Amino acid sequence: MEKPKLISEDGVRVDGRRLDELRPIKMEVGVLDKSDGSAYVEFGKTKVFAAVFGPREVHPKHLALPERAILNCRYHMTSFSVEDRKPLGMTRREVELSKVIREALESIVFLEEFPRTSIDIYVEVIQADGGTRTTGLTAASLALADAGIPMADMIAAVAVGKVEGHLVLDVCDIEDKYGEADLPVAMAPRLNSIVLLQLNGRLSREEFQKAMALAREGISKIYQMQREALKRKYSSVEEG
Amino acid sequence: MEKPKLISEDGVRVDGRRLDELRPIKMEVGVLDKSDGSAYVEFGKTKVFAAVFGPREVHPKHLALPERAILNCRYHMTSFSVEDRKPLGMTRREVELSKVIREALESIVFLEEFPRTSIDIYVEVIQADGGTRTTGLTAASLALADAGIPMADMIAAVAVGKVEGHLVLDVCDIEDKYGEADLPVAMAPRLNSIVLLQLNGRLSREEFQKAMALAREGISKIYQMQREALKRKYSSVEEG
Amino acid sequence: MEKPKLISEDGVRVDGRRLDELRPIKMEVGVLDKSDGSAYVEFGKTKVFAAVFGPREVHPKHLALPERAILNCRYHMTSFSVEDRKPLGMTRREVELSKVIREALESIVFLEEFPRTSIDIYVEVIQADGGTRTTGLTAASLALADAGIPMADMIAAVAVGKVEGHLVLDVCDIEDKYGEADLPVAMAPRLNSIVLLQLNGRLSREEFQKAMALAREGISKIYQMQREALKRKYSSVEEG
Amino acid sequence: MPMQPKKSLTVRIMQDKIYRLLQQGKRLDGRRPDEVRPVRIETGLVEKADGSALVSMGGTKILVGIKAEVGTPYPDRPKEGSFTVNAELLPLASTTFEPGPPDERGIELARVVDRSLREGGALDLEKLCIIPGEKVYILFIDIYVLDYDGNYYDPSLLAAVAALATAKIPRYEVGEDGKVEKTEERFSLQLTAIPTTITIGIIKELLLVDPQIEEENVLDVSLVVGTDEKGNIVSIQKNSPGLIPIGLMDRITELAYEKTEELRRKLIESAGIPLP
Amino acid sequence: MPMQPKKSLTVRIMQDKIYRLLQQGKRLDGRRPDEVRPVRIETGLVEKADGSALVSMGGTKILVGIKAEVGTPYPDRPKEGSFTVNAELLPLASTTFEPGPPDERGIELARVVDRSLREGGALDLEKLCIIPGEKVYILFIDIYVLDYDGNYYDPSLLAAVAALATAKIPRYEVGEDGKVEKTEERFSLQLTAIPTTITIGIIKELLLVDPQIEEENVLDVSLVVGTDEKGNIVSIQKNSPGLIPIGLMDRITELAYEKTEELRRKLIESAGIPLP
Amino acid sequence: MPMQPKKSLTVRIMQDKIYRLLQQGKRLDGRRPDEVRPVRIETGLVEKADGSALVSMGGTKILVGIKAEVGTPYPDRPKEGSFTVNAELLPLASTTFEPGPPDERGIELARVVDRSLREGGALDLEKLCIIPGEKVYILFIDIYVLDYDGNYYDPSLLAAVAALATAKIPRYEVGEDGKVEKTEERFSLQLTAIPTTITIGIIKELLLVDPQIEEENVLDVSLVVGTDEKGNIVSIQKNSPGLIPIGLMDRITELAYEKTEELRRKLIESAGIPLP
Repeated sequence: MEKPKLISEDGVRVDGRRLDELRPIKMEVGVLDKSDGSAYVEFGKTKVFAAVFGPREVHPKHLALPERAILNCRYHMTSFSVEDRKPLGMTRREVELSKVIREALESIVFLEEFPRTSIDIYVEVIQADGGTRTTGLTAASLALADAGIPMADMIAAVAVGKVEGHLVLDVCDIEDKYGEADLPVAMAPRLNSIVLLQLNGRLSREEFQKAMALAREGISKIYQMQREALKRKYSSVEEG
Repeated sequence: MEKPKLISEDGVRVDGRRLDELRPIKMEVGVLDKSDGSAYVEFGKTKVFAAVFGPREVHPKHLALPERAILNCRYHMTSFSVEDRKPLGMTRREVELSKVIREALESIVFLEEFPRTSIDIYVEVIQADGGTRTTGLTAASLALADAGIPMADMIAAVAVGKVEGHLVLDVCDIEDKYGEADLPVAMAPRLNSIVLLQLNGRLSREEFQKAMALAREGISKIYQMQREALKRKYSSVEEG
Repeated sequence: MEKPKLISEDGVRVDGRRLDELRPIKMEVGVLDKSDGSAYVEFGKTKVFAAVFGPREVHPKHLALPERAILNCRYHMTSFSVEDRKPLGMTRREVELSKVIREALESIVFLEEFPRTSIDIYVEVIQADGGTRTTGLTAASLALADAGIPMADMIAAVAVGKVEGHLVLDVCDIEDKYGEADLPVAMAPRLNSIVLLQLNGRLSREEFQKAMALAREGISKIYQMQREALKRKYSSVEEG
Repeated sequence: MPMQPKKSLTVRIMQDKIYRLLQQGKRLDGRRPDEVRPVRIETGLVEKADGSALVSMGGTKILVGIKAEVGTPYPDRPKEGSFTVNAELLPLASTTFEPGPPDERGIELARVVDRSLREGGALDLEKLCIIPGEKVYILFIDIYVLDYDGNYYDPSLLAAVAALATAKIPRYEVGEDGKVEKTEERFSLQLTAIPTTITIGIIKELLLVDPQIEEENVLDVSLVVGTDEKGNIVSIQKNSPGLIPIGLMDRITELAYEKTEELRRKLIESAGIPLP
Repeated sequence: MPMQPKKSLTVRIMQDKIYRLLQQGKRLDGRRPDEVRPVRIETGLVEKADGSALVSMGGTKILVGIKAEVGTPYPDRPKEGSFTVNAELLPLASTTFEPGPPDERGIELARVVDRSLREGGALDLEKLCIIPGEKVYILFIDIYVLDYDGNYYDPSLLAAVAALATAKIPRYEVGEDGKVEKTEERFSLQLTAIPTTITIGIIKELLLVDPQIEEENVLDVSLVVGTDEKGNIVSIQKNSPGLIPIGLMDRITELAYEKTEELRRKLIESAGIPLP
Repeated sequence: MPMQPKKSLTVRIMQDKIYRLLQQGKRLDGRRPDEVRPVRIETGLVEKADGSALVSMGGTKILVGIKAEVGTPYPDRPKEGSFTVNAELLPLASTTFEPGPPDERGIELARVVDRSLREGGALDLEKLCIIPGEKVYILFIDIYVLDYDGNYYDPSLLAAVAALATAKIPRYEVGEDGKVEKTEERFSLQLTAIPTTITIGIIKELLLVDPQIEEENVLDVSLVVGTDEKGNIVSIQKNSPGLIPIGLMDRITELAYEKTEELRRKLIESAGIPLP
């Protein structure tokens, strides 16, 4: 397929956004009944559910740790979430992303408060249009908060891309596919720390610095939306 | 393949049977030495072994239930039991049939008499010519009796079909393949109850009622043969 | 492919060896740091690592035996060790060879000295040019000695082949491929016993007897080299 | 009345409670015995699927997506396309679901939905043929259980039918070189029947429909019955251990016809499905 | 005499008992040390298989079925058909067998039978060619252990040979359009050799053949030896841990020739196999 | 300074010890904080592979082999060959590795090496085309960790590049009949870039490179950074739980450039790789 023109001369992206503009974001907390905490997050057409179970007993028992909780995470996509049907079962990509998402969450959950238990997090991507790991992590963080799991901070995440030489915030699928780099970043803003960082592509040192700054700006907006989404849920509970 | 004519104008089926006639049935109890109970049953060319192990210790132990026995069941076909070679391993169909056969047996075995144990039932179809799940269940029931497992009743089973508009008892493979409906039914006759019921096909309400009545008639004959097969085994033991 | 001429008229083999001549053999003990014992062995282009872990705790615990150690063995080949890339995962051949190598080692290790533990042996073939099971067993035996596991004897092993009507010692790949028989043999020389014996091919009774004698001669040379390899390792340690 | 397998004490206590409510025509969540939970059907949520539907039936939520591919027909049915149903009981839906390949429950769900669609005659498979004997459409109907509060059978079939009815399948055409190529055009599947199922639970001699999870856990036995709009039974699955008294079969059939018809009407209205 | 791995007390007691019997030329079940259990061979039980045999050797029962398919030859053997042997140790045969894919014992059994057939030269693979380099017959030889009372090796090979010898393979022919099509005709495989194996057990310096399960559990070591009717050894498999004293090899070979020949005669008579 | 997840007592004691050493510019094994372990590169050890390299970095040993096959290109890249990276953490390398299919660590390793090669532009995939749209070379790059004393990332990429740079790929050519056939000739892959990575560990505000296993076990967090010789960052992977203070990123980048350049020089010298 011919590579389409992705950024116009006056800096407008293929979906009408400015270079540093997030997609329309929707966040809803407590959307699934049977889990201890859950959230639904949309970044444009990227749509993700996350649910949390726990702290709960570990099965089988011998896997339990005496001094802290185990945190498990499964990032998974439905078969129809992508252009070409994804085969059933976990792909290598899903296994890797489950690991990096889990490690990001392990960085902020107070696991030592729940020894001998497990906290299980399921991220289900029902549509993938770029930035699924960052959207998933944003949703998982909300679900943990909804489950009342104590955390040192919330995690907000976004991917920065390099497209036709420009750094762009919150890459969508077509930008990722034809772009020069994809830099997913997750931060714990209050802790001034990075909890997930990957680069798939090529960036100069200066581009990398600028991209990190751009990610940070986006993340602080997303973090604000997360707080509002939680407030909405819990104020409506109090009212109800 | 062109659909063959399956029922003649005077109501004779492709293998010479009347509409309400069972195939030649052969039942033998105690045919395998190493299991606690076993049986071999033929309905025409459908040939099935069943064997029972237990009540025995559960592996791994943590699966054991404090108040009753676990009943496991595996329905499996040999690779050469069907027209086109079946691949090794369990197909989805075999997994489903294992479940419905197990649930039928769970309905009548006094599981609560053997807490913390398992009863394991293996149904091995060595040739499939229609009605394998009902033949398998008939054999499994005999194997349980042979193993001396206490049951509220015996299970007898048969499949009724709809073929060229007629309801027929004990469908064979070609009737199943070209027919309009396959209704496997298993009953615990003394308890006046259904323990397995599935429908694959289309029946009107009246046809369904008639089909159930036809199944019941067949089942009461099969039930009788089961009792005789057991008597043969045990009287011969006493004589021996 | 046309079968090449493998043995010249004056009894010289395709790689220049005489019929009863071993390939150049290299043995090194203690080559891997993280295992409790290890060895690297080359028979010509056949190159094998072996490593031993244990005696150590058994996982999961319920597999442990109260009266002796469990011995586990995995024989595995890298994907690029053979002419056509071997798919990842264990082939049926690798599963079988793991069994016969393990059973050979079980014959000589004093397992009853380490109840409730496991001894785990990994044989990794990095290049396969005939005789990989015998080379692997020779390496595993050295690795066990290096790990200080008490044994009734060392195991030395070699494969005898029949090629163009001649019995040849230490078959290489091309001889195995076009030859008439492959007879891998492993012995515990001090115990005057065979610990591994397989035949893939056809031999007359007389040929079999001669082949066993030829194997025994080769094995006594290999056994000698093993003792020297161990001496090299441990004398250098003492010196160091 | 036939014996039913003995239950543990906690199960018996809950069963007694539900049974006494049923005797008064009531249920734990305020429904009548023959009342299904509120049904909500949303289609088209997943734009990258060729068809999709999110169905909730009370607290049970099901997402179904359809993807069409082009493949070769089965040798014995050269003029027909085909479809495949898969179901995943996602671990985020319930503590009783595990990650990993479908277990017997997921397989049973997929196969019951498959048979209901197939024997219900929902699809005209000959319309899914591109070149007889060579190229046909294959539809992948994938069911994901997102939230499980009892009875995933009935909403899964509703979601599958809604997704099929509203799907827009990319059209493939035979090019000049004889090769089959994807076009920009899309077409609708015109359903030839609207099968629905109802799950019926039994405690002693009393029936209830669409059991919620607390009920499901203590039923003596249950079964799923499917019908089409022409008055045929198109699928049955006894889906739990236990005895169905033969004498109850007529009442079961009666109830099944009534409730599947009701669900069919809801489905047609909510999803805007044209009557076949 | 070489050391053998130490056994647990119960094993040692049983081993002593069997050893003392062997010293008197006797065994637990009344057989002589060199006596195989009664062999019964029934062919054609499974009509849907292209060949089948049910073999019992004492209390051990083996079912083998053959299915032929058409496929492409291996690139390095374009003029030869092929065969594949699988073995399943069914859980109904023994408490020591588990459901699931073949473990190392099933794999070893399949591979020993495969090598005995292949190196024994039982099949003329060139006769299984339809179009050189393109289409050949592939035979699937599937072994199921139905009842396991020790030594599944020897009856499995007997059953495989009996099933092959009595198989009727559907003939495929090249049609006018060059396509390969199944005909109504069937043909027999003419075996070019009749390999058999014998399993020999060793306790101290004494040998026995065809061990029954109580014996198998306490042997010092065992091996399987296969021969053909021309006096060749065609397969050997030491199939258990333990030491084989080198000095016993001549007696082992002698015994193996005698007993495999005896089994070959039984097989030829029972299954009515024409001598190759 | 941000919080880091609490560690167990033994981990804290070791971390304190290493941290105090780092404050003095020292490490457990005598290295400076920014010093990589001795690197040894041996190529061509496995003659049956089309390319191979055994790399040791301190006590960590990696074997990489390359096999080329001929296959069809991806439909969206008809003029390009392709490559696949697999990694196996062999159980002989560490008590923490299990036999069986790659777990998440092996998959992550393979994918990080894959991205470093791919985005680093090491291979000109168009040179691996035989017939556009039909036949291309596919390279299988298989990584085996033989001995694991910390940091398998950096030596795995070194070994992959060394194996690729020294590989001799069998040349396939289009014969007269249009078929693709293997020739006796072999050709070299001319690398178009030499990517290397460095693994950086962080304890509090201090950095170290190429952690050895005792260090790896107690780091607050670590990441792998890859660069090419033109001054681009070509891959990053935060590969452990923990917080990276944003304020450290500039020092991390600086250190990464310096050390990857150093490893690149070593690699080029040891393996005799021509500069791209």
